[in-house]
Amino acid sequence: MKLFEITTAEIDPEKYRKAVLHASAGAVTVFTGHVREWTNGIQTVFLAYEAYIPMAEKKLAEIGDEIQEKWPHTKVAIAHRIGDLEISDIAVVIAVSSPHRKIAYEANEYAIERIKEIVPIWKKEIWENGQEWIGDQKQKPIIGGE
Amino acid sequence: MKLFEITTAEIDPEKYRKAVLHASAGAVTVFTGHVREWTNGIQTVFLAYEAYIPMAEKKLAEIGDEIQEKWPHTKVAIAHRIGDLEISDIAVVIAVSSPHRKIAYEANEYAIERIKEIVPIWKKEIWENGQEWIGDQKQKPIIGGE
Amino acid sequence: MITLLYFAGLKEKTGLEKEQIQFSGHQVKELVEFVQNKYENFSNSAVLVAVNEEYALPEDVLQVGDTVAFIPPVSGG
Amino acid sequence: MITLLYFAGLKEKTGLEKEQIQFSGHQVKELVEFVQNKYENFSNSAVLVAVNEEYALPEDVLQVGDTVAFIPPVSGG
Repeated sequence: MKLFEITTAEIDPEKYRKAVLHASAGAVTVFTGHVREWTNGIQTVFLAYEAYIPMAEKKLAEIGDEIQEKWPHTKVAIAHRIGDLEISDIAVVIAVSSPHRKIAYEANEYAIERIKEIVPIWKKEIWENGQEWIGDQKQKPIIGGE
Repeated sequence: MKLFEITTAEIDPEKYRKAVLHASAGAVTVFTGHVREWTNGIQTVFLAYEAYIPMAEKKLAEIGDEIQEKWPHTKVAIAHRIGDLEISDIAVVIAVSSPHRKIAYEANEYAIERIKEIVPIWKKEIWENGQEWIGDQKQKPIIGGE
Repeated sequence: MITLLYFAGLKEKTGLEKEQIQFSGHQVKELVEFVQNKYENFSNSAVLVAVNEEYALPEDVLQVGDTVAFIPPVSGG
Repeated sequence: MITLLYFAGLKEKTGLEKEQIQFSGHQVKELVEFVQNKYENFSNSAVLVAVNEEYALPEDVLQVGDTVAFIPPVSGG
Protein backbone atom coordinates (compact mmCIF):
# COMPACT_ATOMS: atom_id res chain seq x y z
CA MET A 1 0.00 0.00 0.00
CA LYS A 2 0.99 3.65 -0.41
CA LEU A 3 2.10 5.17 2.89
CA PHE A 4 1.40 8.70 1.65
CA GLU A 5 -1.68 9.09 -0.44
CA ILE A 6 -4.52 11.24 -1.64
CA THR A 7 -7.64 9.16 -1.99
CA THR A 8 -11.25 9.55 -3.05
CA ALA A 9 -12.28 6.51 -1.03
CA GLU A 10 -13.55 6.42 2.54
CA ILE A 11 -10.60 6.26 4.95
CA ASP A 12 -10.15 3.22 7.18
CA PRO A 13 -7.79 4.28 10.01
CA GLU A 14 -6.86 0.69 10.87
CA LYS A 15 -5.19 0.27 7.50
CA TYR A 16 -2.73 3.02 8.40
CA ARG A 17 -2.16 1.88 11.96
CA LYS A 18 -1.27 -1.56 10.67
CA ALA A 19 1.03 -0.09 8.06
CA VAL A 20 3.22 1.56 10.71
CA LEU A 21 3.17 -1.29 13.23
CA HIS A 22 6.23 -3.49 13.72
CA ALA A 23 7.81 -5.55 16.51
CA SER A 24 9.71 -2.59 18.02
CA ALA A 25 6.75 -0.22 17.99
CA GLY A 26 5.49 0.23 21.54
CA ALA A 27 3.19 3.16 20.78
CA VAL A 28 1.03 4.16 17.85
CA THR A 29 -0.94 7.38 17.55
CA VAL A 30 -3.62 7.67 14.91
CA PHE A 31 -5.05 11.12 14.34
CA THR A 32 -8.20 11.56 12.30
CA GLY A 33 -9.56 14.92 11.21
CA HIS A 34 -13.31 14.84 10.78
CA VAL A 35 -15.82 17.13 9.11
CA ARG A 36 -17.37 19.19 11.89
CA GLU A 37 -20.96 20.34 11.72
CA TRP A 38 -20.45 23.73 13.38
CA THR A 39 -17.55 26.12 12.81
CA ASN A 40 -17.73 29.51 14.51
CA GLY A 41 -21.50 29.26 14.74
CA ILE A 42 -22.01 28.41 11.06
CA GLN A 43 -23.52 25.08 10.11
CA THR A 44 -21.66 23.09 7.47
CA VAL A 45 -23.73 20.92 5.13
CA PHE A 46 -20.74 19.24 3.56
CA LEU A 47 -17.15 19.93 2.55
CA ALA A 48 -15.48 19.55 -0.81
CA TYR A 49 -11.72 18.87 -0.85
CA GLU A 50 -9.50 19.27 -3.87
CA ALA A 51 -5.78 18.54 -4.20
CA TYR A 52 -2.92 18.89 -6.62
CA ILE A 53 -2.58 15.16 -6.30
CA PRO A 54 0.99 14.30 -7.40
CA MET A 55 2.50 17.26 -5.54
CA ALA A 56 0.35 16.63 -2.48
CA GLU A 57 1.52 13.01 -2.24
CA LYS A 58 5.10 14.15 -2.67
CA LYS A 59 4.68 16.70 0.14
CA LEU A 60 3.08 14.14 2.44
CA ALA A 61 6.06 11.85 1.86
CA GLU A 62 8.38 14.79 2.58
CA ILE A 63 6.65 15.29 5.92
CA GLY A 64 7.26 11.60 6.62
CA ASP A 65 10.95 12.12 5.82
CA GLU A 66 11.14 15.17 8.07
CA ILE A 67 9.66 13.16 10.92
CA GLN A 68 12.05 10.26 10.49
CA GLU A 69 14.94 12.69 10.49
CA LYS A 70 13.76 14.53 13.62
CA TRP A 71 12.66 11.37 15.43
CA PRO A 72 14.56 8.25 14.33
CA HIS A 73 12.81 4.87 14.73
CA THR A 74 9.41 6.34 13.90
CA LYS A 75 7.30 5.10 11.03
CA VAL A 76 4.64 7.30 9.41
CA ALA A 77 1.64 6.89 7.09
CA ILE A 78 -0.67 9.71 5.99
CA ALA A 79 -3.74 9.80 3.77
CA HIS A 80 -5.99 12.70 2.82
CA ARG A 81 -9.35 12.24 1.20
CA ILE A 82 -10.66 14.50 -1.56
CA GLY A 83 -14.12 14.96 -3.05
CA ASP A 84 -17.36 15.61 -1.19
CA LEU A 85 -17.32 14.76 2.51
CA GLU A 86 -20.21 14.73 4.94
CA ILE A 87 -20.38 15.51 8.66
CA SER A 88 -18.09 13.16 10.66
CA ASP A 89 -16.37 11.76 7.57
CA ILE A 90 -12.61 11.39 7.94
CA ALA A 91 -10.73 13.97 5.87
CA VAL A 92 -7.24 13.05 7.00
CA VAL A 93 -5.54 10.22 8.86
CA ILE A 94 -2.03 10.31 10.33
CA ALA A 95 -0.50 7.19 11.87
CA VAL A 96 2.85 7.33 13.67
CA SER A 97 4.56 4.46 15.44
CA SER A 98 7.49 4.81 17.79
CA PRO A 99 9.25 2.65 20.37
CA HIS A 100 8.08 5.14 23.04
CA ARG A 101 4.88 7.07 23.42
CA LYS A 102 6.03 10.67 23.85
CA ILE A 103 7.46 10.81 20.35
CA ALA A 104 4.39 9.16 18.84
CA TYR A 105 2.29 12.10 20.06
CA GLU A 106 4.81 14.80 19.21
CA ALA A 107 5.56 13.55 15.70
CA ASN A 108 1.88 13.07 14.91
CA GLU A 109 1.04 16.63 15.89
CA TYR A 110 3.99 17.88 13.88
CA ALA A 111 2.57 16.09 10.82
CA ILE A 112 -0.84 17.78 10.97
CA GLU A 113 0.76 21.19 11.44
CA ARG A 114 2.96 20.63 8.40
CA ILE A 115 0.04 19.38 6.32
CA LYS A 116 -1.74 22.64 7.01
CA GLU A 117 1.34 24.57 5.92
CA ILE A 118 2.74 22.91 2.83
CA VAL A 119 0.44 20.32 1.26
CA PRO A 120 -1.57 21.59 -1.74
CA ILE A 121 -5.05 20.59 -0.61
CA TRP A 122 -8.01 22.93 -0.44
CA LYS A 123 -11.27 22.80 1.42
CA LYS A 124 -14.52 24.38 0.35
CA GLU A 125 -17.22 24.76 2.96
CA ILE A 126 -20.77 24.45 1.75
CA TRP A 127 -23.50 25.89 3.99
CA GLU A 128 -27.25 26.12 3.50
CA ASN A 129 -26.94 29.48 1.79
CA GLY A 130 -23.45 29.70 0.35
CA GLN A 131 -20.00 28.26 -0.08
CA GLU A 132 -16.40 29.37 0.20
CA TRP A 133 -12.90 28.09 -0.39
CA ILE A 134 -11.02 28.19 2.90
CA GLY A 135 -7.47 29.47 3.21
CA ASP A 136 -5.88 29.17 6.60
CA GLN A 137 -3.73 32.29 6.20
CA LYS A 138 -0.69 30.36 7.39
CA GLN A 139 1.06 30.41 4.06
CA LYS A 140 3.73 33.04 3.58
CA PRO A 141 3.28 34.85 0.30
CA ILE A 142 6.21 34.67 -2.08
CA ILE A 143 4.38 36.70 -4.67
CA GLY A 144 2.21 39.75 -4.09
CA GLY A 145 -1.46 38.97 -3.90
CA GLU A 146 -4.16 41.50 -3.09
CA MET B 1 -20.74 -0.15 25.20
CA LYS B 2 -18.58 0.62 28.22
CA LEU B 3 -16.41 3.70 27.66
CA PHE B 4 -13.96 2.63 30.36
CA GLU B 5 -13.21 -1.03 30.52
CA ILE B 6 -10.83 -3.81 31.35
CA THR B 7 -11.17 -6.58 28.80
CA THR B 8 -9.71 -9.99 28.09
CA ALA B 9 -10.65 -9.72 24.41
CA GLU B 10 -8.51 -8.43 21.56
CA ILE B 11 -8.88 -4.64 21.31
CA ASP B 12 -10.40 -3.11 18.18
CA PRO B 13 -9.38 0.58 18.18
CA GLU B 14 -12.16 1.57 15.77
CA LYS B 15 -14.77 0.67 18.35
CA TYR B 16 -13.37 3.34 20.67
CA ARG B 17 -12.89 5.96 17.97
CA LYS B 18 -16.53 5.55 16.98
CA ALA B 19 -17.63 5.76 20.61
CA VAL B 20 -16.16 9.27 20.99
CA LEU B 21 -17.16 10.61 17.59
CA HIS B 22 -20.03 13.10 17.26
CA ALA B 23 -21.05 15.92 14.93
CA SER B 24 -18.97 18.57 16.74
CA ALA B 25 -15.81 16.46 16.93
CA GLY B 26 -13.28 17.79 14.43
CA ALA B 27 -10.34 15.79 15.73
CA VAL B 28 -9.92 12.33 17.22
CA THR B 29 -6.69 10.87 18.57
CA VAL B 30 -6.45 7.16 19.17
CA PHE B 31 -3.41 5.97 21.06
CA THR B 32 -2.57 2.28 21.20
CA GLY B 33 0.13 0.82 23.40
CA HIS B 34 1.57 -2.35 21.92
CA VAL B 35 3.71 -5.17 23.29
CA ARG B 36 7.25 -4.41 22.15
CA GLU B 37 9.69 -7.20 21.37
CA TRP B 38 12.80 -5.47 22.74
CA THR B 39 13.08 -3.45 25.95
CA ASN B 40 16.53 -2.27 26.98
CA GLY B 41 18.15 -5.01 24.94
CA ILE B 42 16.07 -7.81 26.46
CA GLN B 43 13.76 -9.83 24.23
CA THR B 44 10.20 -10.23 25.45
CA VAL B 45 8.41 -13.48 24.59
CA PHE B 46 5.04 -12.33 25.86
CA LEU B 47 3.47 -10.16 28.56
CA ALA B 48 0.90 -11.04 31.17
CA TYR B 49 -1.34 -8.26 32.45
CA GLU B 50 -3.41 -8.44 35.59
CA ALA B 51 -5.83 -5.87 37.02
CA TYR B 52 -7.95 -5.18 40.05
CA ILE B 53 -10.83 -4.98 37.61
CA PRO B 54 -13.59 -3.01 39.38
CA MET B 55 -11.18 -0.46 40.81
CA ALA B 56 -9.29 -0.19 37.51
CA GLU B 57 -12.47 0.58 35.59
CA LYS B 58 -13.41 3.15 38.21
CA LYS B 59 -10.00 4.80 37.91
CA LEU B 60 -10.19 4.84 34.11
CA ALA B 61 -13.56 6.58 34.36
CA GLU B 62 -12.04 9.04 36.83
CA ILE B 63 -9.35 9.88 34.28
CA GLY B 64 -12.15 10.53 31.78
CA ASP B 65 -13.79 12.88 34.28
CA GLU B 66 -10.50 14.70 34.92
CA ILE B 67 -10.09 15.23 31.18
CA GLN B 68 -13.59 16.56 30.68
CA GLU B 69 -13.04 18.96 33.55
CA LYS B 70 -9.67 20.18 32.24
CA TRP B 71 -10.77 20.26 28.60
CA PRO B 72 -14.52 20.78 28.16
CA HIS B 73 -16.13 19.43 24.95
CA THR B 74 -13.85 16.40 24.86
CA LYS B 75 -15.13 12.85 24.89
CA VAL B 76 -12.98 9.96 26.11
CA ALA B 77 -12.98 6.16 25.92
CA ILE B 78 -10.27 3.89 27.36
CA ALA B 79 -9.82 0.14 27.41
CA HIS B 80 -7.00 -1.98 28.83
CA ARG B 81 -6.57 -5.62 28.01
CA ILE B 82 -5.49 -8.21 30.58
CA GLY B 83 -4.25 -11.78 30.25
CA ASP B 84 -1.42 -13.02 28.03
CA LEU B 85 -0.41 -10.69 25.19
CA GLU B 86 1.98 -11.38 22.34
CA ILE B 87 4.33 -9.07 20.46
CA SER B 88 2.42 -6.22 18.75
CA ASP B 89 -0.85 -6.98 20.56
CA ILE B 90 -2.68 -3.90 21.81
CA ALA B 91 -2.49 -3.56 25.60
CA VAL B 92 -4.29 -0.22 25.90
CA VAL B 93 -6.36 2.04 23.68
CA ILE B 94 -7.23 5.66 24.43
CA ALA B 95 -9.62 7.59 22.17
CA VAL B 96 -10.22 11.31 22.67
CA SER B 97 -12.39 13.53 20.50
CA SER B 98 -12.39 17.30 20.60
CA PRO B 99 -13.67 20.11 18.41
CA HIS B 100 -10.03 21.11 17.81
CA ARG B 101 -6.90 19.04 17.34
CA LYS B 102 -4.48 20.50 19.90
CA ILE B 103 -6.60 19.37 22.81
CA ALA B 104 -7.17 15.93 21.31
CA TYR B 105 -3.40 15.31 21.48
CA GLU B 106 -2.88 16.91 24.87
CA ALA B 107 -5.77 15.14 26.59
CA ASN B 108 -4.81 11.78 25.11
CA GLU B 109 -1.25 12.05 26.39
CA TYR B 110 -2.56 13.11 29.78
CA ALA B 111 -4.66 9.94 29.89
CA ILE B 112 -1.76 7.55 29.33
CA GLU B 113 0.35 9.33 31.96
CA ARG B 114 -2.47 9.03 34.48
CA ILE B 115 -3.05 5.38 33.65
CA LYS B 116 0.57 4.70 34.49
CA GLU B 117 0.16 6.51 37.80
CA ILE B 118 -3.15 5.50 39.32
CA VAL B 119 -4.81 2.53 37.60
CA PRO B 120 -4.26 -0.82 39.36
CA ILE B 121 -2.94 -2.85 36.43
CA TRP B 122 0.27 -4.85 36.48
CA LYS B 123 2.49 -6.17 33.76
CA LYS B 124 4.70 -9.22 33.97
CA GLU B 125 7.40 -9.58 31.34
CA ILE B 126 8.23 -13.10 30.28
CA TRP B 127 11.58 -13.67 28.57
CA GLU B 128 13.24 -16.83 27.29
CA ASN B 129 14.90 -17.43 30.67
CA GLY B 130 12.84 -15.66 33.27
CA GLN B 131 9.96 -13.41 34.21
CA GLU B 132 9.30 -10.38 36.38
CA TRP B 133 6.46 -8.16 37.54
CA ILE B 134 7.18 -4.62 36.39
CA GLY B 135 6.67 -1.61 38.64
CA ASP B 136 7.27 1.74 37.07
CA GLN B 137 8.48 3.37 40.28
CA LYS B 138 6.15 6.32 39.71
CA GLN B 139 3.93 5.52 42.63
CA LYS B 140 4.54 7.45 45.84
CA PRO B 141 4.61 5.12 48.83
CA ILE B 142 2.08 5.84 51.51
CA ILE B 143 3.27 2.91 53.56
CA GLY B 144 6.85 1.83 54.15
CA GLY B 145 8.01 -0.90 51.85
CA GLU B 146 11.50 -2.37 51.67
CA MET C 1 -14.33 -9.65 59.06
CA ILE C 2 -12.46 -7.78 56.38
CA THR C 3 -11.40 -9.16 53.03
CA LEU C 4 -7.79 -8.85 51.84
CA LEU C 5 -6.89 -8.97 48.15
CA TYR C 6 -3.38 -9.59 46.79
CA PHE C 7 -2.29 -8.76 43.25
CA ALA C 8 0.63 -9.39 40.92
CA GLY C 9 3.87 -10.07 42.82
CA LEU C 10 2.10 -9.95 46.18
CA LYS C 11 -0.22 -12.73 45.12
CA GLU C 12 2.81 -14.87 44.34
CA LYS C 13 4.46 -14.05 47.67
CA THR C 14 1.41 -14.81 49.78
CA GLY C 15 0.27 -17.69 47.59
CA LEU C 16 -3.22 -16.20 47.95
CA GLU C 17 -5.59 -14.08 45.90
CA LYS C 18 -7.83 -13.36 48.82
CA GLU C 19 -8.32 -14.07 52.51
CA GLN C 20 -10.61 -12.94 55.32
CA ILE C 21 -9.44 -11.81 58.74
CA GLN C 22 -10.72 -10.04 61.84
CA PHE C 23 -9.19 -6.58 61.76
CA SER C 24 -11.93 -3.95 61.93
CA GLY C 25 -11.29 -1.01 64.24
CA HIS C 26 -7.60 -0.93 63.38
CA GLN C 27 -5.76 1.45 61.07
CA VAL C 28 -4.56 0.67 57.57
CA LYS C 29 -0.93 0.99 58.65
CA GLU C 30 -1.48 -1.60 61.41
CA LEU C 31 -2.90 -4.00 58.86
CA VAL C 32 0.14 -3.48 56.64
CA GLU C 33 2.43 -4.27 59.57
CA PHE C 34 0.36 -7.34 60.28
CA VAL C 35 0.65 -8.79 56.76
CA GLN C 36 4.33 -7.86 56.58
CA ASN C 37 4.91 -9.97 59.67
CA LYS C 38 2.67 -12.75 58.44
CA TYR C 39 4.30 -13.11 55.00
CA GLU C 40 8.05 -13.15 54.64
CA ASN C 41 9.39 -10.65 52.08
CA PHE C 42 5.87 -9.33 51.59
CA SER C 43 6.95 -6.10 49.94
CA ASN C 44 10.29 -5.30 48.41
CA SER C 45 8.96 -2.04 47.09
CA ALA C 46 6.32 0.50 47.96
CA VAL C 47 2.80 -0.85 48.29
CA LEU C 48 -0.38 1.20 48.27
CA VAL C 49 -3.56 0.15 49.97
CA ALA C 50 -7.06 0.53 48.58
CA VAL C 51 -10.09 0.21 50.81
CA ASN C 52 -13.32 -0.51 48.94
CA GLU C 53 -11.68 0.38 45.63
CA GLU C 54 -10.32 3.76 46.72
CA TYR C 55 -6.75 4.56 47.73
CA ALA C 56 -6.56 4.81 51.51
CA LEU C 57 -4.33 6.69 53.96
CA PRO C 58 -2.21 4.95 56.61
CA GLU C 59 -4.43 6.41 59.34
CA ASP C 60 -7.77 5.33 57.87
CA VAL C 61 -9.68 3.02 60.20
CA LEU C 62 -10.99 -0.28 58.87
CA GLN C 63 -14.68 -1.20 59.17
CA VAL C 64 -16.43 -4.54 59.25
CA GLY C 65 -17.05 -5.68 55.66
CA ASP C 66 -14.25 -3.60 54.13
CA THR C 67 -12.37 -4.97 51.16
CA VAL C 68 -8.69 -4.10 51.36
CA ALA C 69 -6.45 -4.46 48.31
CA PHE C 70 -2.65 -4.36 48.47
CA ILE C 71 -1.45 -2.58 45.37
CA PRO C 72 2.17 -2.95 44.30
CA PRO C 73 3.56 -0.28 41.93
CA VAL C 74 1.26 -0.23 38.92
CA SER C 75 2.60 -0.89 35.43
CA GLY C 76 -0.32 -0.64 33.04
CA GLY C 77 -0.19 0.96 29.61
CA MET D 1 5.22 25.81 -24.16
CA ILE D 2 4.59 25.66 -20.45
CA THR D 3 1.51 24.22 -18.76
CA LEU D 4 -0.43 26.24 -16.20
CA LEU D 5 -2.62 24.59 -13.55
CA TYR D 6 -5.31 26.34 -11.52
CA PHE D 7 -6.78 25.00 -8.30
CA ALA D 8 -9.64 25.71 -5.92
CA GLY D 9 -10.78 29.34 -6.05
CA LEU D 10 -8.35 30.14 -8.86
CA LYS D 11 -9.92 27.48 -11.04
CA GLU D 12 -13.27 29.14 -10.54
CA LYS D 13 -11.89 32.58 -11.33
CA THR D 14 -10.13 31.55 -14.51
CA GLY D 15 -12.80 29.05 -15.52
CA LEU D 16 -9.91 26.71 -16.38
CA GLU D 17 -8.15 23.76 -14.84
CA LYS D 18 -5.25 23.97 -17.21
CA GLU D 19 -3.89 25.89 -20.18
CA GLN D 20 -0.69 26.01 -22.22
CA ILE D 21 1.20 29.17 -23.09
CA GLN D 22 4.56 30.29 -24.49
CA PHE D 23 6.47 31.68 -21.53
CA SER D 24 9.80 29.86 -21.20
CA GLY D 25 12.84 32.05 -20.46
CA HIS D 26 10.81 34.32 -18.21
CA GLN D 27 10.77 34.47 -14.44
CA VAL D 28 8.02 33.09 -12.19
CA LYS D 29 7.11 36.58 -11.01
CA GLU D 30 6.63 37.72 -14.60
CA LEU D 31 4.26 34.84 -15.20
CA VAL D 32 2.30 35.80 -12.13
CA GLU D 33 1.98 39.35 -13.39
CA PHE D 34 0.87 37.99 -16.75
CA VAL D 35 -1.96 35.87 -15.35
CA GLN D 36 -3.00 38.62 -12.96
CA ASN D 37 -3.46 40.90 -15.96
CA LYS D 38 -5.15 38.20 -18.00
CA TYR D 39 -7.73 37.23 -15.34
CA GLU D 40 -9.61 39.87 -13.44
CA ASN D 41 -9.47 39.45 -9.64
CA PHE D 42 -7.09 36.53 -10.10
CA SER D 43 -5.89 36.52 -6.51
CA ASN D 44 -7.47 38.17 -3.53
CA SER D 45 -4.96 36.56 -1.24
CA ALA D 46 -1.40 35.29 -1.39
CA VAL D 47 -0.72 32.71 -4.07
CA LEU D 48 2.28 30.40 -4.20
CA VAL D 49 3.68 28.97 -7.36
CA ALA D 50 4.93 25.43 -7.86
CA VAL D 51 7.08 24.51 -10.82
CA ASN D 52 7.13 20.79 -11.61
CA GLU D 53 5.56 20.00 -8.23
CA GLU D 54 8.04 21.98 -6.13
CA TYR D 55 7.49 25.43 -4.62
CA ALA D 56 9.33 28.00 -6.72
CA LEU D 57 10.86 31.39 -6.03
CA PRO D 58 9.77 34.57 -7.84
CA GLU D 59 13.15 34.75 -9.60
CA ASP D 60 13.19 31.15 -10.87
CA VAL D 61 13.33 31.00 -14.67
CA LEU D 62 10.79 28.90 -16.55
CA GLN D 63 11.92 26.21 -19.00
CA VAL D 64 10.16 24.67 -21.97
CA GLY D 65 7.94 21.83 -20.76
CA ASP D 66 7.57 23.15 -17.19
CA THR D 67 4.30 22.60 -15.37
CA VAL D 68 3.39 25.62 -13.26
CA ALA D 69 0.71 25.37 -10.60
CA PHE D 70 -0.85 28.39 -8.90
CA ILE D 71 -1.46 27.46 -5.30
CA PRO D 72 -3.88 29.51 -3.22
CA PRO D 73 -3.54 29.27 0.57
CA VAL D 74 -3.82 25.60 1.44
CA SER D 75 -6.52 24.34 3.78
CA GLY D 76 -6.09 20.60 4.10
CA GLY D 77 -6.45 18.66 7.30
